[in-house]
Amino acid sequence: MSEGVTKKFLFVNRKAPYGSVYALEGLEVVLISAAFDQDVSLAFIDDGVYQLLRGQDTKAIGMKNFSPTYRALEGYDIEKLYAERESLEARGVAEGDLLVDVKVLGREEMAALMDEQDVVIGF
Amino acid sequence: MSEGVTKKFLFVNRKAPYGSVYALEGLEVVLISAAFDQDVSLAFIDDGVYQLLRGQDTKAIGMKNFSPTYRALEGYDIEKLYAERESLEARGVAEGDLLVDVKVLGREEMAALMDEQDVVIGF
Amino acid sequence: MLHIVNKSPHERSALADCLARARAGHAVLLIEDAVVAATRGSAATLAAAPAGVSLYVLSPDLQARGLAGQLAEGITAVDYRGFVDLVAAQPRVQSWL
Amino acid sequence: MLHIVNKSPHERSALADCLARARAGHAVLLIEDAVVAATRGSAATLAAAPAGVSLYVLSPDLQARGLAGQLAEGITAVDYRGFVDLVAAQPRVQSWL
Amino acid sequence: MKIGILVNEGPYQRQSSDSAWQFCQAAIAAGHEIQRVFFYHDGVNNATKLTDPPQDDRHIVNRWSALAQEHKVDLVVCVAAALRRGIVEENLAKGFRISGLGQLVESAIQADRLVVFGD
Amino acid sequence: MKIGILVNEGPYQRQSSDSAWQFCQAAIAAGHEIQRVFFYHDGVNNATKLTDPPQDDRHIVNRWSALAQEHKVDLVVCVAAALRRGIVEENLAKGFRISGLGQLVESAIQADRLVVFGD
Repeated sequence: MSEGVTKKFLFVNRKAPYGSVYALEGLEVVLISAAFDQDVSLAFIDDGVYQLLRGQDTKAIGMKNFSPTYRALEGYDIEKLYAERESLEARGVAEGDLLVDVKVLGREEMAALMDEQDVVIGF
Repeated sequence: MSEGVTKKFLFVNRKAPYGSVYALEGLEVVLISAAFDQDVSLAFIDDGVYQLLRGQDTKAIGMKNFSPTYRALEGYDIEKLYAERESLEARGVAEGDLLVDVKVLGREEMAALMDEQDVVIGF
Repeated sequence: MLHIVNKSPHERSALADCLARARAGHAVLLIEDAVVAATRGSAATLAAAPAGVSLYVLSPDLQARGLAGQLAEGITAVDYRGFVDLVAAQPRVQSWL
Repeated sequence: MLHIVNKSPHERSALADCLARARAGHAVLLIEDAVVAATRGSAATLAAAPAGVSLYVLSPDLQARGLAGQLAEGITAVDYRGFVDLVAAQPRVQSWL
Repeated sequence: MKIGILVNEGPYQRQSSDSAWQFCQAAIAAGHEIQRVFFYHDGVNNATKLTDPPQDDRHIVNRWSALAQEHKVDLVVCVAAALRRGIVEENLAKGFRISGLGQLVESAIQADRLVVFGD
Repeated sequence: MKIGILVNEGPYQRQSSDSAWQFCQAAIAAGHEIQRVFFYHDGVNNATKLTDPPQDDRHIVNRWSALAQEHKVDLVVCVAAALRRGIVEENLAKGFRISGLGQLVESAIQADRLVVFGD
């Protein structure tokens, strides 16, 4: 769309879901970015790892459960999902608790990933 | 105004000024409460102690400096201002840095003050 | 006093700030993003609660975040009706925003 | 990389979270309520900055809060023009919201 | 028991308004009276009738309006906060009224409890 | 240099919109181009023309409109976020236009830097 420019985009998710809209509206940007043929990655660090937990059930709070969308990302050719090991451990979250396949990176690898991007957008 | 009921109101200020509107709009509630003949106290704890620093100069950010209003509270018969010693110390703020006279309470005394109120509103 | 906290203890100081002023006989209710503090994996902050303080978590918010099975010991899960009952049972409410 | 942080280190983990991922050659700019982290009385969080990271604070925000005289050592105060220059000098920007 | 409510944040961005509404529903079901809901700070943004969320999402503004209609709950929007944020009679949703901050202090005096929802 | 801006919070409640505007002014004064300002999340609330702050306070909405007029800065409001929050053509201030999220991605592609202001 933009004269064939391809940039490396990293969307950094640092917030728990539902308490604020950032996780949901951040995901909407990610989906749109798929239409632009960019090199898109998603990072889940700090409280952002809570977005990926299995078994989210929002019926009793009357909000929409958008967590299945993370599984749908593959269909949009968004396949580079990374979670930070230190963030998972600090919250007692195991890789098996996550609803989608992610690559788990140590903090130093995550910092290196951030450092090689053209655009970093945090939600 | 309300059939002569007098309640003990405590307004708890926990946020730094200017980064959010809570300090300013909280002060607006305090001023209105003066018209209701209630027993009003203000507590400054955690980052709320930053609200009381002398020498605030907002020219370069284009926002209104509302800190002189704390000095005007006395004219509204709002005279019970308390700051928590532990909060001041953790931020390196001395009593002499404050723009208005406050009573400095230790954390345990502050907790006791909170515990004897009818209404506690935090900003 | 019923203390209400709605922020994750990993992101904000609100829960620690609240517990530092809570006293015996008080209740603390965790809602919204604060429910993560009630899980086994993130219970460190709540360990600072003074003796005699009762701890509650709002189960609809825990379920929404997929954490219903992770409830740490010593914390009582309540629904919105239980939230209302806590407000009625305690003489006043303080939200740690 | 220019890291931008706008939250008080007493209230939020944003600055600590940022410093944990900052690397040599990066710059960190404190704006809005984060400027309190640049003062002598609250400099503990910044002490964790890795070697080779440059530290900046937005002076208009420092002045607004009455903290212009409290700047800790090793932190450079800049105005909005300096903020713009930092954005231009670093290859990308990351805001720690 | 009479309960007053204070809502400090707008709809959708943060959960505060959702939590407050759920609390009101539960309180009424338990036989309590919601004496007033006062909307302050960004909370005034709950009162715009121009809101139009996706079909599969909750309609936060209409939900408040329905609460006012079904249970005669007094929904008050702070005039000073509303002017700062562009909420006026012109875009005010059904069941809300615009009034002064005194209504919040009065609510705290008249109600047995005041419960605050915000950020 | 071309700089894109993303604003995630509304006016008055948090400083984000103030900081973003000050940054834009300084960037233009330094000879850079503000390629676009995209308003997302509660940032869309910066675009309501119904805002009427106290006389002694800054008028955040008009300040953005003036930036658009004086420096031809493209102010884009996300349509999906705007519908959730009651920002529509009817109450849209001068200088803003409503469009899709693609405009944010495009801005990030076309600009040399993207600077985000939020909470």
